[in-house]
Amino acid sequence: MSPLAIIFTIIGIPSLVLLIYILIRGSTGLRRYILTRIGLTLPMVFILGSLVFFIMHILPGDPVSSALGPKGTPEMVERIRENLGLNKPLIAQYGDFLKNMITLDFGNSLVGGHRPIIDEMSERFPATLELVIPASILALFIGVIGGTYAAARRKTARDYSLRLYSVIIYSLPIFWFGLMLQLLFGVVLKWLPISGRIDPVIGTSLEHVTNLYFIDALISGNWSALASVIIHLVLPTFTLGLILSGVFVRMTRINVIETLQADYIAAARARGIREHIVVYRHALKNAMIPVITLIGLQVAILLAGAVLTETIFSWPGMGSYLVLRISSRDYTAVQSVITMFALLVAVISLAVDIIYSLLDPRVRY
Amino acid sequence: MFKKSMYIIMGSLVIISMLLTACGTKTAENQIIIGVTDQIASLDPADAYSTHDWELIRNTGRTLLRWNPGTGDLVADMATGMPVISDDGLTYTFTMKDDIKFADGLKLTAPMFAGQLNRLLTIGPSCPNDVADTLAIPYVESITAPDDTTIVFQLKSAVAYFPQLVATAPYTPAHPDTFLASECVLFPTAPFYGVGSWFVSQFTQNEQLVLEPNKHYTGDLKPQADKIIIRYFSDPQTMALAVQNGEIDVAWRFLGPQLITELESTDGLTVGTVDGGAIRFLVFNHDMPPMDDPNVLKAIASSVDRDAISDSVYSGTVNPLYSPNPPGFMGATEVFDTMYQAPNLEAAKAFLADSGYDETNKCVLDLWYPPEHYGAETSAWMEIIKQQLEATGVFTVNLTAQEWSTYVPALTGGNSYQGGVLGWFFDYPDASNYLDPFVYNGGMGTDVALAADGSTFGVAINDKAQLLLDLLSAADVETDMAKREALYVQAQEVYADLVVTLPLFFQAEHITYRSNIRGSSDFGSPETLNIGGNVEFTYSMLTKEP
Amino acid sequence: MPAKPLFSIRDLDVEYHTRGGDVRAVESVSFDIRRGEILGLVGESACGKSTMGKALMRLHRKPARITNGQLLFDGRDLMTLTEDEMRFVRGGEIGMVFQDPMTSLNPVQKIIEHLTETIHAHEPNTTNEEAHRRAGELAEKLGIRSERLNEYPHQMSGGMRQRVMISLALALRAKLVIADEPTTSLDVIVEANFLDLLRELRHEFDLTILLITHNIGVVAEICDRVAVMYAAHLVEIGDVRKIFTNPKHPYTRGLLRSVPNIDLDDKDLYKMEGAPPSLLDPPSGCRFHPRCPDRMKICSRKNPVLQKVGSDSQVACWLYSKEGKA
Amino acid sequence: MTPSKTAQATLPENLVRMENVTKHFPVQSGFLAMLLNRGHIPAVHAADEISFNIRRGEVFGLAGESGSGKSTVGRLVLRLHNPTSGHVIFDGIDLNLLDDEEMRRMRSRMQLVFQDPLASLNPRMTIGQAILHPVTIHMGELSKVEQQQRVLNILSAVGMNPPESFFNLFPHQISGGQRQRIVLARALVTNPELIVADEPIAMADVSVRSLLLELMMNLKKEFDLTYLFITHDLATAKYICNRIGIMYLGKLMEMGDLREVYSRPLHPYTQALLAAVPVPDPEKRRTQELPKGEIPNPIDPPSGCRFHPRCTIARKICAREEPVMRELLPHHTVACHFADQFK
Repeated sequence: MSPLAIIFTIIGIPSLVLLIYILIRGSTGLRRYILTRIGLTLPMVFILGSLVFFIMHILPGDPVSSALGPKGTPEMVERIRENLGLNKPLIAQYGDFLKNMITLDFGNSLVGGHRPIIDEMSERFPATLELVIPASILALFIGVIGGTYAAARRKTARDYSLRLYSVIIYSLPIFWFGLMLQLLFGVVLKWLPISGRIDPVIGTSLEHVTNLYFIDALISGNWSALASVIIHLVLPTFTLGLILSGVFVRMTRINVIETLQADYIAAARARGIREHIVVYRHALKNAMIPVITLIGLQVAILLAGAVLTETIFSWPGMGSYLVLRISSRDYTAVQSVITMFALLVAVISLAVDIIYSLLDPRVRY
Repeated sequence: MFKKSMYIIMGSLVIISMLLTACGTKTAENQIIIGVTDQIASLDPADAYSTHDWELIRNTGRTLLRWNPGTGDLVADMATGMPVISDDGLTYTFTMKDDIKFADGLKLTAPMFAGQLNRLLTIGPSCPNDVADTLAIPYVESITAPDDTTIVFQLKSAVAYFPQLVATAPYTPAHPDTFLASECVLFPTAPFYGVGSWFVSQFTQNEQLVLEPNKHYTGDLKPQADKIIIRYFSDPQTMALAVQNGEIDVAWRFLGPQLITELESTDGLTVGTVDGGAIRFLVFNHDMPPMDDPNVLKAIASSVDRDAISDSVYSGTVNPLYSPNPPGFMGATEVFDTMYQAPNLEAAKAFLADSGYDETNKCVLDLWYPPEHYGAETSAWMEIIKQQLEATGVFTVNLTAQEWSTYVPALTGGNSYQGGVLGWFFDYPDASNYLDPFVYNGGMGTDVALAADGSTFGVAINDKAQLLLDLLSAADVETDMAKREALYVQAQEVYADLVVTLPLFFQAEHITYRSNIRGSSDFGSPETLNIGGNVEFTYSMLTKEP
Repeated sequence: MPAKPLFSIRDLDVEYHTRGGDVRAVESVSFDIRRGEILGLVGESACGKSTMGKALMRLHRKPARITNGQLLFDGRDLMTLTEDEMRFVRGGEIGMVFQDPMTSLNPVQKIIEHLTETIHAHEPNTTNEEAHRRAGELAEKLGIRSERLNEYPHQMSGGMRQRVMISLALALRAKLVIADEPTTSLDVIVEANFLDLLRELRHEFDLTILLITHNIGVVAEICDRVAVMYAAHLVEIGDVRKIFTNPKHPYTRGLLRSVPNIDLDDKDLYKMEGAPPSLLDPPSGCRFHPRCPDRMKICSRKNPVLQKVGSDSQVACWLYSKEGKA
Repeated sequence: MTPSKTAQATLPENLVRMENVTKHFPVQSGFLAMLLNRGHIPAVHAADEISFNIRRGEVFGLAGESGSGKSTVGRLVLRLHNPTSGHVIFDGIDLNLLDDEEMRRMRSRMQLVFQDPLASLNPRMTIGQAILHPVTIHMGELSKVEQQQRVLNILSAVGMNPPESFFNLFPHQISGGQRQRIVLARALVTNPELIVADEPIAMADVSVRSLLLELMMNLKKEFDLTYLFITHDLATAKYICNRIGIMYLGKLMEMGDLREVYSRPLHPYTQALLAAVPVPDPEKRRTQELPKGEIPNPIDPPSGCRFHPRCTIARKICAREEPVMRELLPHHTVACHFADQFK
């Protein structure tokens, strides 16, 4: 089984079970809504994939001659184009592309080693997951706690400093911020490594099963590898997570403040409920409902941030892959990555909607 | 309550990361980590055609002849000595040593080798990177092995530099169990074995590749380290930081001039400079106005001030180039300098005046360049060239930046451009590799000799071009080195007169390493870890002091 | 001599700090809430009645603050309590019912959770079962079926929600319930039902109620005494029957005559000229004097204080003072 | 008389005729919802088979609890909603037959006044601009100066004197009562014949309310207006309406002369509504039992008579059969099976 398949099994089976549970237990409206959403996701991914296909092919430039460079003779270029099926009419190529999409076979890369995209994804997708998940958790952690704290102490020095933090951190260029962290913690203090997912030497002892190194180290009981994986995660996670946390602090703060002005908060106070329960239970829970939707919308920002973070930290994920392959006009690779991203966004927004409906009893679909 | 838990969480995070740091930085002593920003495109000798892929193939394999580390002298490796060449120059016969073994113990015989080399000829053209069409098929008719130690190359035409070709990576024996006869195997599953000093024991694409010593290796480039780990970076900046904080021992290609200057002043790091063969030049489409006018080209050649580019853009880390052949190659003379003495604006104006151009009737040039492919500095020095040309008062220059993927097809595919920027790096260190590709059969868009059916080198556009074709093709087959050199001296003069291309500068390669890394004193250039002018990096030379 | 009042408010001042300047939303207000009564507090919008309702429980939030006054509740001055002691008074001794039952309940909390949470907040040692049992009993008394306790606020109708609000105020047997416009968002029939419920509860729980409203009809329907506010001042207070038959203050008089009446014999509405003043820049002297049909010279110069007229009424008007007549 | 697109030669007696007008709002809309529900789209029954006339020059009241559909009916009269079925005939013209351009011209003859004056005024437009806006749309033939003059005239007509001093103020700079006058002025400036007033004074304070009511009556005389007055407050309706219709859950329950309906309510629902209105007299406290419960969900209204689940006199037939509107007393119609006992 390929690492990609394993990961999808690890994530997919529990979510599928959960989904089935929700489908069985949920109201008819919710059930219908979820099914509709799933039904709509497929055409959405299809339309997006087609868009990317045509945009990539309309853009000037050619993967073959750009890979061969000036050494490629026209005959060579022509022959390779033929091998890759690039000399077919666009509509026939589109047909191939659709066939590939339906069979979930992403095809082969058009440049370099012409590897199957599925292999490239097997290496790159887990890397991106391993970066994006802890970064989101960190951002959420800082965002929710910081935002609530600031809202509860509105117009105090602490509130102003947290707001300042969120504005500054959000406006920092991610590559500059990452570089500063690398310089400070890597080069000057020498506390943390600044590149890669694992120490090269320890990495030789790690068996790759899922390509999620954290999981791989855990299941094989390779503790030194686990330590190395965690330590390598620190800087990229903090770079991406802190940058994202700025938005989350702002969003949480604004929503908690708004909620704190709601009548039921005054009513809760009038019943003698403790202030921290009022803030953290009543206000926060209600404030999180819109925040969660907004977080769902941040997935795109998260992925964009991941692209830059991966480049800075030489993190071999989907983001740096995408950048690399767009410039070499590797149509199939770009289509596949975008399709993957689209699926990811669709799945996350579906998840957010489901969570939303579970959190807010008023939501009726 | 909140504050307390926050402090506890923060505190424990710091402690955990300290602990992890402590146990994370244990590195075994004699393992050397080399960082690169390259990517592997193919590891099949019958297919691979990029510098980094070749470097790996050459470290894990051997060729009949090889260049000595540090100097680049051609010496015998798998062969017992230099080849026996037939009088017509068409048959090269090598005798192989009989102790050549793959790292898994398999013995390499001449028939096995010939079989794998024939694989290059047969399946090579259908492989994606297709090295065969450039370095084998145009030259080699057949490869045979009459006995277990003899290997015979029958050539299509006499080629004086064939020994150089035999030393390139495509002529490396590939393991018959790994590299099957019927298909190219670009990414074999590790471990896989060659006959060289090292074998690939682990390989994670885009992340790292691990080399371990070949126990059966009997050559004189014996591995000194226990392990070589090649680490792949997506960003040169990160690689520079990684060598600074010791995550990697060696930072190899490419760091770029700015980072190099930064690292040169860092304690504990040594930056070695190799006068490598990567050159940058302007190419012109000689078949398209106004570049079909020799006076215009000569005026350009008279206007460009190479020192200005080197000083202001590269702070002196590149060297001005005045010949099509970089210094050190056969027949290299600073012919552009003697001929045009640029910058010489008066001469440029005179050339243009001969063709009827003046301040009122300006000559308009469109020059293209790729903004990233040759480094982000390209746009800066193209701007300088524009200013220099326009300083004549007679040129008007339009610069267009075009992404590499659109730039290349436009440049090589017909009459859509006037002139632009190209870079070149030799496949084999011979003068012919710097001259022939720009002249023969369209010459990468220079169109001094138009490709035509039935002609070997193309049809020259004028008499001078014909003369150049004749000189180069004579030099290709001339085995008398003194005569060959004379032909190249003459050819370069015609080349400069035609301004086939305009050489600008050649780029040095830099290798940055931590001070406990050493090259070998038995070979040349230990200060660059025995990387010589041919930019061959032999990992066996490396040692690491505790 | 009547029994000691449950809640004595003395010289209460509440200020807002706004961009336009400081606004006194409540100025020198003193009155008593007697044990067991329903006291109606009426006034038009922005007269300060809701601000005062919140201030009585010290529930006002920034930028409002109490600048002066005593809040003598059952023998203690609430102004002297710490915030934590105050927390036990809120909900424990004084309950509050807000105007809009839709927004006054936490939308993501079940009804039962509202009730048990309130019980636990005041009696942390109560077991969960005990809290649930008490919540169930209370709800039943208020006409909320126990299975509905597991619903969320949005699943209930406006009238039901208002019952839930009352049950929350009564969860700990508060002595005083401050109800701020409790029926404004309800339809007439539901409103009438709710008033019936209040009447019943008052006897069953021995309640004292401060009913803040702008609906004169509701006051007439249910209150024992009525207090009238105009532009941050208390202008008249007294027995509801006496005031409705014989209003003393010209404002009260006008207000009562402008109330639409369903009785077909009542043909025309009284039209009071002008509009209530802005509290940012209130008129000098008696704040009602620009609209008053009976104004005298003194009215624009000096503010009348509340003084006793008759046996059980107080009014702030120069018409009833020697100084004014002089 | 068949409705026609052109006005009759003689003015019809009824300015507005509602003929069996029904409006259902689909709860979910769109193609997908239709597929999922197999063509059965659940709908809010906002107005069902509503028929009434508004006579020229009268004030017709429409009263009921929230959710009774009275506001929807008001918007149907103006064709701000298109009816699901039935006809709305304004001045003899069936509004359904008008195209967009004809309807746009018709709009100047009928205006809507909302409940919340602050929400219906653009906070970034001065009062002058707000009133001028409909003039420029519907009275383009007037010169700029004439348009300006018209705005000033109407401002003084609604009692905003001197009008020039208010022209350049913004809505937040004036009081709530004044804002409601501005909303009236804006409605009147195009010289309409019909004003649909949807709870026009519900937000106003008691002391301001009577002034606004008086103003509305004066304007009616001055401008020869007809009002459709929508309210939940039966006490206020008394002072202004000539006739009244009582709505419950999308249905008209009772209709007739106001004094007739108030003094002799025939429908148990009307009786309950009238009894529930608090009387501002402590001596006349209510003693009567009132129906329990609240207005049900309009998506799935009760069968038969919609009021039957709350009705004190309901019998079996009420759940089965829907009563029709019948004229039990002269000019007094009611939809109840058992209304005869209250005659």
